[in-house]
Amino acid sequence: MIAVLAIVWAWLLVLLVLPTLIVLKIALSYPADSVPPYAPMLPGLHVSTDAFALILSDPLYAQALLLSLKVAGLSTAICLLAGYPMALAIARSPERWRNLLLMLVMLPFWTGFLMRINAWIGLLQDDGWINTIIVMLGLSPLRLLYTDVAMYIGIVYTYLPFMVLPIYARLSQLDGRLLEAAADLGAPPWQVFGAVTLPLSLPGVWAGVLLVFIPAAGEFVIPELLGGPQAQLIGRMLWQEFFQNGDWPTASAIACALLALLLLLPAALLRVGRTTLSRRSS
Amino acid sequence: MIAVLAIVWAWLLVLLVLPTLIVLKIALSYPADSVPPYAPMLPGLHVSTDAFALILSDPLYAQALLLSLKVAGLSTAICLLAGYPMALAIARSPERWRNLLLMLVMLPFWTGFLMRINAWIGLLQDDGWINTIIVMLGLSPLRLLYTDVAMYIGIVYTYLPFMVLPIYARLSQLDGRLLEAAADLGAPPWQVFGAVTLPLSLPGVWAGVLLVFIPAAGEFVIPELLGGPQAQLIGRMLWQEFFQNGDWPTASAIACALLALLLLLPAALLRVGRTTLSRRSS
Amino acid sequence: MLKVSGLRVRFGVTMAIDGLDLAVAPGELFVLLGASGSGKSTLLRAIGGFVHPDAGRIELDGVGLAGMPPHRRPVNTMFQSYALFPHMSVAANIGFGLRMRGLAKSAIAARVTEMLELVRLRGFGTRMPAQLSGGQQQRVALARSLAPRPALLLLDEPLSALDRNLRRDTREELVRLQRDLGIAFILVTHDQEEALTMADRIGVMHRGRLMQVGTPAEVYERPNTRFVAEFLGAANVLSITLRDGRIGLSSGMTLHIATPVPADATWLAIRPERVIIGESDAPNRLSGVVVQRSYAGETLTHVVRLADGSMLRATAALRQGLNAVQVEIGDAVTLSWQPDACIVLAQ
Amino acid sequence: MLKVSGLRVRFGVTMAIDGLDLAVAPGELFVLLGASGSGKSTLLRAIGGFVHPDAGRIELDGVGLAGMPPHRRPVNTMFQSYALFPHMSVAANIGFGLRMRGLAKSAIAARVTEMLELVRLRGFGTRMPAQLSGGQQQRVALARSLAPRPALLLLDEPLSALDRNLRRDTREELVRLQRDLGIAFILVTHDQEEALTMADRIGVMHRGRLMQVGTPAEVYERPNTRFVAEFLGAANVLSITLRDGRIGLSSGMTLHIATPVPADATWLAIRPERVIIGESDAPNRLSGVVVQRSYAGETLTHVVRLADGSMLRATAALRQGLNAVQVEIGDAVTLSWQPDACIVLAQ
Repeated sequence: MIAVLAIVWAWLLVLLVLPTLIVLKIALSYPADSVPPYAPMLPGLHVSTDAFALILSDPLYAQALLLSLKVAGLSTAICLLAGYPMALAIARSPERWRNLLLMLVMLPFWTGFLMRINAWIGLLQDDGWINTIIVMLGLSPLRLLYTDVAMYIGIVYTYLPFMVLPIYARLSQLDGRLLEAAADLGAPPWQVFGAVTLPLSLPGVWAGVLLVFIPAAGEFVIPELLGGPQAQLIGRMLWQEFFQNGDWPTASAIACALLALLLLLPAALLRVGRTTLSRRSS
Repeated sequence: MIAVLAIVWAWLLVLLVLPTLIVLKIALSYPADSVPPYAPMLPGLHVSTDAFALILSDPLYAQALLLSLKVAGLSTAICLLAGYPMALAIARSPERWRNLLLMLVMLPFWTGFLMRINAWIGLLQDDGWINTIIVMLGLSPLRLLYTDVAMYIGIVYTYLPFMVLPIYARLSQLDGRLLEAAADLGAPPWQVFGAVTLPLSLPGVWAGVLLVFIPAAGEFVIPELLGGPQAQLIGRMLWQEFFQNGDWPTASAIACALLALLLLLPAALLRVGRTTLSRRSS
Repeated sequence: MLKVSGLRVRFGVTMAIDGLDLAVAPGELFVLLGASGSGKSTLLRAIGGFVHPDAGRIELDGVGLAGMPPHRRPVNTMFQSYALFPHMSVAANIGFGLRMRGLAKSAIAARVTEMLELVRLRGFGTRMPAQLSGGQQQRVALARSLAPRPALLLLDEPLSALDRNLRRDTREELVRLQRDLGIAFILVTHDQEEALTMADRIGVMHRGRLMQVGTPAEVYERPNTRFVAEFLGAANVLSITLRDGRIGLSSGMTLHIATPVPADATWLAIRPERVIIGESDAPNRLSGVVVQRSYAGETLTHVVRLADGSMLRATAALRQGLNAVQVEIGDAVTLSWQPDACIVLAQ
Repeated sequence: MLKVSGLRVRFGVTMAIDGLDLAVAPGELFVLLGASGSGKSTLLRAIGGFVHPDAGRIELDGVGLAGMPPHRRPVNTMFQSYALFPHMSVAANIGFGLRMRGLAKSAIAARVTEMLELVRLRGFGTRMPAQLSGGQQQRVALARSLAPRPALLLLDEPLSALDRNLRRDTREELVRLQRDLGIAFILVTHDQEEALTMADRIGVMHRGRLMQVGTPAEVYERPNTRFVAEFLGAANVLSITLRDGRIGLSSGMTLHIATPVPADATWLAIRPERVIIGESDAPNRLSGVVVQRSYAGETLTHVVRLADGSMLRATAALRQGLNAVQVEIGDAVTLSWQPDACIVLAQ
């Protein structure tokens, strides 16, 4: 048993932690005009903090980071507002429907990321379906594609399943007798929800928030394909440094900064969650 | 309650099913040199089955599909072999470690997709870390990057969490007394595993297999960035039709074919699972 | 005050409650006794509003409850395994029903303190349910359901999760509380001893029907069916034949009974504690051989094989201890019982 | 055959088993009786090999079991709530232990059929556990643990998941089976009645120790501590004082007892069924007022308040039915008991 555990820890280390360390290592190396575009440093140890100095000194990066957090935050909020009722409805559905409904929720995940974006472009573009309907109603067409609206739609649509699933998992485990007890003691349905269902599903909500917020904060493809040019998110800058500028150390430094931020965030959220809970119960 | 359910069904329809229908619709339209590159057809109804005819007649597509299924199948098998012991070890770990271990498993998901691929390129390239070590040991360097090996590593690494999590969820619910009962009746540890643990975790295994196989079958970025040019997978062809050839109807037809195949697959797997189970129990 | 008439509840193809009538008086402690699946919990849930009857009426103080949602009914339930809110303190649990009624904070606090005193949990208000023992949780659940002063309290197996010794003590406490408060209780249980010791009246349920309703002594001493006789305590059941208006056993013996013989008499039931081994003046007499004995501390039960092969159990209280008992396994003994120990049953 | 000596099991800071010695004879039905948390299940798990003792020895037929993993021990366990394999048929469950021993298929099939007959489940081999009733599952679990012919069978609360009436029947069946097979059983329960009626010997556990070991009559009639007296059945406990080598109650009355007076006598325990209300020739007499009565069908218990305010319970078997009882609440009565009903306890 102990041997198995040791093997698995080693496995986790090699497969999961090592790549992260490599990114950190690239962030600390000199850029170079070679392939790959950074000076290898395994034999010697020439550490450069230039990349970190750059992203700390140039306000562009900080602005992009803040914008990313804002976009991720708003997307997470929309996912939560849309996903919670879906999770609740699935959990309350007859047993035999639930798997079908869960599969439907997972459907976007199966149709291929690119095709989904493709479909949304078809819907949102200037002479797309939505505008065609608007024009048929006698109104003037809207600019939708390459705006923030399109970007949010894309992000919410992509990450919604990650919000629905953990909340559903929690709600489906909720003891139905607690709901009956609340109703029995005089709570109308909306109070049963507020006093029992919601507080007991909070762990699922926090899980969903993390699962949506974290990848959304690093998102680069959706802003690139659906968003406007003004949406300079941190993930997009990373992409540009990586592919367009070929500056791997800077790209890696951005990735490290983002990862550090995202590792701190769950701890902060957890503390907020605990405080909320203990305030409730006192 | 019924009203809420109706709203949620409508929501599912609009958000999830509609985009899929749009893809189908694009697949059935004529290509055009406009933006977007297909003839709009909302007002009239000019259906073209050219795109489907093309992908059915040209053996290139069928070959790509078969290759994709092979790559996805092999990747899924590797994920299963690597992920099952991880899930088991996490489920057997002391309660207080489990969340930390699960977070470690999720780590690749958080570090940003691009950065992970980036790290693997650094590891696998001709003068990368692995080859540096090989050369230091006095051996001749290996070609790793832009080969099938690199592609499999990338896919396994990316999708491993989706295999570990459902298996873990199942194993953590396993009644420990069943394991004790088996040991009590004379089963040594490996027989306890084979006779009780494994069969009772099969639903988690099937879920993990689906969650890895389906996106892996449509994968296009990892083969593009890590794999060799001979890895003509269906997702990659879709990407090419979409971005390089601008042939949206064909790209959409490919997506539809893939989706249809992947919707049939769970049903087939489910049947296999049931047959296996009922054969065991008789 | 509570009146149930013609109630029917169907789950799919099974009739959970099959045409049931019941009246519970104000201040009464009514016990619904039945095995699992007999429909007793379903009846409770129908009164609480969690199950919708297919037919029949439920009236409380003359007001029909049909169509009234659970949160409007002036009835509270103490749920099996308590259903305490795990994220609320003991005080918040007890005060929940009062908050829902919109009482002032000070009134709620006063009532919560009062209820904590009532169930002897003073000072436990800030604890969380998970920090309490099973017996303490049971008392919190009771306090929570009593706090809103219900007209009728429904208790679903309130003692089943407790240890045996604690259960015995809690039983008496619950009865005392009910007497003091004067609130009508309907208590569901599958435990006959619980029903007999606690109830003002017992309703024995079986397959969605009330087989018999009566005081504990009525249902125990004068059960109306073989089912009730065997469900409430142990019973020796022998088949009988009618000859010239008198009852005979298969052994040929003619019975002396204290009541008129019903025309459709089929079974004779005798409680084991009414059967005397050895010397007695009782007119009903049989002989047999002791084949087994079972010691239960308070009592000793002998199993006696009769001449025709059937078994009869005789239970004696051990007023003098086990050493005073002279009967051994293998002994030939005479069994006897009084006419009023005979329970003659039609079905 | 089983010999446990000096056993200690520590969980963190708590001593689950605290220096325990026990010997179980071949073919004996030994019952471990205790409340939850008394350590009785831990002892069973230590014998089964699922808990590692911190000190002490466990020997079976002279062979030490220390360090032997569960699957090597010639001991089987019937787990509480059965732990049937949900993905295997009844036959596969029962045959599991035989497959693990590498028996031939035909031998397994024959033994499975034999076990199905033994527990009266012929024809149920192809069912899945979820398709069985609770009583049937219990019998499958029993058959599964008996199939490999263990030298010793451990049963962890084997009847606790059954309905009360089914429990009573199953009890006798289990004892009969044990007698027929001649296999030693160690049965864990928290139910005193179960222990008294089933056991050859009872070990009463409390806080990781065996408080008393003896036959049912020994532990019931001659408990060695106040704890055992109160845990096994109801007991009236009065504090006593020693005067000139004789025992006095707080009321001043001097007791007649049947045994020599121990020097450290502190408590007097009397079983309620040994207390007589009204006429008797017993030399120990007190008077009081009836304040409560509790009907249990078979018996009627009167609670009597004595002059000094303490309560005494007197339980009488209802040999003549409830109507024959003359005593009412409020009556002044005389209570009496024989010298041999006095249980004098030091602690």
